[in-house]
Amino acid sequence: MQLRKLAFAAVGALVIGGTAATPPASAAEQFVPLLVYRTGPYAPNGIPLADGFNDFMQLVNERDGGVNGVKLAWEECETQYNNDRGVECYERLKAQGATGSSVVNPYSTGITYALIERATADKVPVLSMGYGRADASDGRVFPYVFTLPITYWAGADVMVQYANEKEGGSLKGKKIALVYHDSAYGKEPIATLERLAEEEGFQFQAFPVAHPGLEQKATWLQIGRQLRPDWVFMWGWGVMNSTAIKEAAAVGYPMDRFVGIWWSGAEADVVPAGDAAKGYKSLNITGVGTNAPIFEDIKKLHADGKGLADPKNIGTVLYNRALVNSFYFTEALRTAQGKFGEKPMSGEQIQWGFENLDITQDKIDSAGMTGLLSPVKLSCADHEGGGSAVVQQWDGAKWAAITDFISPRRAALRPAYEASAAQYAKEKGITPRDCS
Amino acid sequence: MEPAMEPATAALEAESQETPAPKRLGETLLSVDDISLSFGGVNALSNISFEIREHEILAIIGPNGAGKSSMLNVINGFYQPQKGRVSFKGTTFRRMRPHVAAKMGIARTFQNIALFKGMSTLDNLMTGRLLKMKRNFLWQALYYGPAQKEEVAHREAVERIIDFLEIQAIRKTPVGRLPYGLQKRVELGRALAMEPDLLLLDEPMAGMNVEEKEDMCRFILDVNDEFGTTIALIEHDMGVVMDISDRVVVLDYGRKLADGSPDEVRGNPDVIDAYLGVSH
Amino acid sequence: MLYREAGQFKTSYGSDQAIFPIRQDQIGIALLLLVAVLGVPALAGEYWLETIFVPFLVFSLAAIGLNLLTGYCGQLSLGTGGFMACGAFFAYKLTTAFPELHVLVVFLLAGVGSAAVGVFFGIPSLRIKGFYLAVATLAAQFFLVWMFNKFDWWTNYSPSGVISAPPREVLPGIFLTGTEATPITKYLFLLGLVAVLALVAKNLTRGAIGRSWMAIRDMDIAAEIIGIRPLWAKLSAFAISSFFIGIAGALWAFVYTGSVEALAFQIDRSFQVLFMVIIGGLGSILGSFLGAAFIVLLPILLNNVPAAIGLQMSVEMVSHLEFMIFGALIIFFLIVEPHGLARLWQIGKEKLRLWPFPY
Amino acid sequence: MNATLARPLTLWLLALPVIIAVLGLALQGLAAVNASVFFAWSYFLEVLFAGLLQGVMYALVALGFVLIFKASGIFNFAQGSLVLFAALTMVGFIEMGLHWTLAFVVTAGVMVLLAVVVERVVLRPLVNQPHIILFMATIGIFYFLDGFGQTLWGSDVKVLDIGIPKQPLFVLQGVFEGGILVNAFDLVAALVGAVLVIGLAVFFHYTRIGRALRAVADDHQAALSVGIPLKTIWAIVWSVAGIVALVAGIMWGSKAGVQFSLALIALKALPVLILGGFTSIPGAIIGGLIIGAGEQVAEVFIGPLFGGAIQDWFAYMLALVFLLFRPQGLFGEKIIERV
Repeated sequence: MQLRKLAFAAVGALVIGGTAATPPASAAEQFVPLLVYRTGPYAPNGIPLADGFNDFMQLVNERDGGVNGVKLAWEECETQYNNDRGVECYERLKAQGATGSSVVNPYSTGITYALIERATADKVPVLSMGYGRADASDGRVFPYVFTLPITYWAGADVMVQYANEKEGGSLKGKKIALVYHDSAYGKEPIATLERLAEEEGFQFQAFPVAHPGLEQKATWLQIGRQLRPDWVFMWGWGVMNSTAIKEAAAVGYPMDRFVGIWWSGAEADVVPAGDAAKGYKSLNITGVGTNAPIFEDIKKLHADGKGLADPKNIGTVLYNRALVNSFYFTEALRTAQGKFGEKPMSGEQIQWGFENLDITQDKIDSAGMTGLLSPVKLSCADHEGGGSAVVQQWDGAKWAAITDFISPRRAALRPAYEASAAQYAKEKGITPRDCS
Repeated sequence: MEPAMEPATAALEAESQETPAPKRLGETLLSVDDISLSFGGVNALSNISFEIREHEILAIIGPNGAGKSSMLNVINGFYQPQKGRVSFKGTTFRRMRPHVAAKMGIARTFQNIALFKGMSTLDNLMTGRLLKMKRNFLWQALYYGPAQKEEVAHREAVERIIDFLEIQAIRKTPVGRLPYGLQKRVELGRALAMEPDLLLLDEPMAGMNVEEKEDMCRFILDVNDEFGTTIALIEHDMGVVMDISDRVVVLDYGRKLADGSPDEVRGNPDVIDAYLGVSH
Repeated sequence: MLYREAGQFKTSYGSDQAIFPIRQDQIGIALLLLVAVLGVPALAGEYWLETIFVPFLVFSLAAIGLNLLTGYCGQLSLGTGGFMACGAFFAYKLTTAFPELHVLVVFLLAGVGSAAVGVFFGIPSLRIKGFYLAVATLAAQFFLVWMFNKFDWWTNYSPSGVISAPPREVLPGIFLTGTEATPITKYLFLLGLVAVLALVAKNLTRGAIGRSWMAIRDMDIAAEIIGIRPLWAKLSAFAISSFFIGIAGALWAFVYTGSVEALAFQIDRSFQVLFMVIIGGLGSILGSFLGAAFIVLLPILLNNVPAAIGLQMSVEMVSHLEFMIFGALIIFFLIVEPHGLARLWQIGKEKLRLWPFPY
Repeated sequence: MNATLARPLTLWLLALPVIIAVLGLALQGLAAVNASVFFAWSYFLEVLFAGLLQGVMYALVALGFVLIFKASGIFNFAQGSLVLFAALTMVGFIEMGLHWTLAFVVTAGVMVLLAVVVERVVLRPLVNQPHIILFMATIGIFYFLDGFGQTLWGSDVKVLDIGIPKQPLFVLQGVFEGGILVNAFDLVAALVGAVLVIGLAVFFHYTRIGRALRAVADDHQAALSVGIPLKTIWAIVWSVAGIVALVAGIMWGSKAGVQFSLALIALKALPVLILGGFTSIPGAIIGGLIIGAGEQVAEVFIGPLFGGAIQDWFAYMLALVFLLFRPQGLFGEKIIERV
């Protein structure tokens, strides 16, 4: 009986407690919702990402006093990489702050898909940096989605360029295998790679790996013992990456011919594989290491006890990616403020800021981010901005870039974006904007 | 009123008349012919034949493990005999299936009560009417018009059984919470709700005290009397068996020892041997 | 003293068999519906409508579906996610192939399609029982998700395998899906649909079909002997359950998230719905609602409460706590009341009936 | 092992080469008519062998399920999180500077402690409840342990290396050109699995505790009434299952890294369980071998016909087909229904 009463009381308390709302952020601040995943299967990737966001925004507030005097405010919301949780987080945070959510970085292809319509309706820009829909680069159909600096399709192109160069300028007669996470994300590069296989004369075969990717023995037996391709590309995520590297080593596949996408190239993807991962390569959309001048400021921030990140994450691949991501946002904010005045911007104004974003090498250098990113310039029609990617290699202890930033051949990609976006527009009954 | 409900109504009308109806022993209702059943080499039944006539009360007796329950299980199709046939209402079956038996009018109760424990008494009795409910699920989904009418009509029939068995007070109680004796009564009620032509009762009085046994005897006799239902029952209490049955079949080690009126069976030396444990 | 049934006599079996035989309950449910139709849209903000009421209603429907199968018919299923995926993808194919079809018809047809799939995967239940059956339904779960993920036809050859609900009107000019759909439209549409379907479920469970399911659940052998055909009872439970779950899947994809890929209906989804049924109460329609509310609200509460009472906690900690509290609550409920929230509710009502007298 | 098991086992052993040959020939035929399928005998054997070894890894997880089911009739949904929790704890101790052997012992102690707590807090209040209720309680344990483990040790991916060799080996080089590839790690895992199964089988059949365990499995109340201490037995069985989970956690953790996803491998153990039967320890191994080999062969040779990634559902379908013929699993106890 006592227990039953307790149960009632517990339920009651929860219900009452839940109705209380969180206090709103102060009026002069620019609010940024942070959809993070610090727990769940993808936490090893989510933690450094979230840390990077926190540190950069803290740095902007502490060092510069905000962006043009407008301080940044943010709140984390745990999605566990779960689509419906992501939607809930987005809805919960979108009305916060003086002007509501000014940008949303979902960090999950699935959540990005789920938010495109909502955010477009709410006029909140979605910045899907190196993930999400590639065809959203067509700003005429997707006014509120930004894919800078580079999409998966472009990533596939960069990989092929890299392999081409290593093979001495021709891939004719070579074999390339793709190991991909059997999901929306993993399927993105297939069409591009099939097109390139035809154009450049290499043989292409794709191997799906079922979620979560702990099982790859069969896949790698096929690759390593039967097909024996010249190159293996990988679109992996989470535990699938380290498992793939181990299984590749188990069938004796050479690591320096194994190239992952930028989501298969963080520390968490190679460390669990141990020595087997030595020599493994991946693309990256940002620079690696802590050489850029901004890290001096970050170290100082931490020395002052104001750092928010776990110090061991500083300079890791995903931490740096989050720095660049936040930098894109603050620059877009600055651009918007240039037109609309130095106050917190609404989502609609930030969208204008993104479409007119022009990050030149000078701006990168003066922000102390030299080497971390390549210049991008967006427009109403082009939401990808002409970014590029580097190839990096794991030496057993750290990642090191082994190429300069390589630009994808967008002349061929752009029509593919437009065709796909046009199909989407037709299905959704959207009339594309006129950007001319 | 649907034709299917006539016997019950007739019986209920008969209730009001004080004069006891004469025993209406009739044609052979069910006959089992040369039944043999074995489980992995153990013979449960060998070459058993007997018949049950309309309106009679037949008792099947015998020591533990004699094959009595197996016999009932063969009759209503739960066990498939290796040899032999079962004929019911003139139709002969090589293999009887439980739901076919139910449809043809055979109902039964079990030695270890087989009620639906999660459901109320009323619902348990209503399950006995399932075969008689004809509305398809679309009507049921609406619970309106014909479906509701049908539901209420069957509820009335079930209420009559509830009155008959004097279990009005436990109508809405989940049967899992009822005492043993009442559960036995509800199980009998569920079998009656099917308005069977043949009722198989497996130890209906096991584990009951004298008072409960008396009640149960009264119900069995009333059912036989008023509804005219043919009854085959298994019972250990010899006093009860001799009192209420018209005929007795004795089984031992899967064989039939005797078949006849209570008095005949009582005097049969084989039966006495079996019960007193004299070696064969 | 308010909750008393003394003096309310039933004069017919029909009124005794009503869903809410006690007058106070009738008034209560009428008030609840009134609040749901008028009060909630007026008072609740967009956030509450979009992220709490909408998923709550969708999940309630899925939980009712699973409850019919598991709670009423006793067939443990872990294939809920797969059947939801059926509904979502069937609805997508239907509405893109026949854009003029009304969206409600699309959902119902998607439910019928899911029911057919459910019957197919229910066939093993004729031979397999209990946990063996639960594991066998996982075959359906994995196969269905794989199929929708693998074959482009289901997604109209979208390169990524994601389907996105095209804009559809529920009444002329009022959009249910797409960018122009308002939370209130979504909510009211769901409320109406779920209320009607819940009534259908309730009717089925108190009628002949429901009793044959419960008979199979409680003792399948005895059920067979009173003339219930296990084949028919089990397959009808699979069909109707999958019908409900399929519609819930279609609503999930169309009304709640708006776009969905097959992986959204992974095994986790199956477990999520199963937990709703367990926590809410097996064999109770009301329990399905309570369970869905509990599971939808708990994480949101756990995320908000510490902040509201001024407790600083990292999202990481909150999320770990959520797991622990969730696990502990399941165990707690099972120990205190294995029949779930619905039973607690009933006990509460019985208490109220006697109040203020202890006996 | 007793006679009832010996007979099917010998039958299986005799039938095995025939099954393998028939399967190989069938796939060869498939390869001949369909260009997307590649077949060579050495490759087939390689895949088969890899599958069998993978199957042992599944069996390691399945064993934990079998133990608890056998002794208490509970389908322990939390077994996967026990694996994760054990591995996390062990890595945690290693990171504190303990040698791995010492860490193993300490972690085993933690698992025993956990078993005692589970018995005291969860199982004891639920004695004599229907199995479905106990099953749901283990779901609660699953969630709790997931959260608790991560709170204690963090969500980062961790490396567990206790020095098991991992290099590829090539065997039978005389028979096939290039030999057949086998991974040293998988061989070690197979060895560990075999030792564990033999040890547990001996424990169950020849010790007093083992007999008591089997009595409890049959009927809680009957066992209590003949004086078997139910509480102790449950604590023991959960401890043993915890230690089995620890072994599985070490093997899987060194293979895939210690992280959240480890809890998901429980899903791979389920088809193994249905195939082998919930109550048979040798069944878990045989089931593991069949599922492991079956799904690898299917993925490699049949998968290309459908675009691949079929192994997840194939394992379940395989188990389902078996179930239709033997509803109690290959080695499960036959269910006799009585009225």
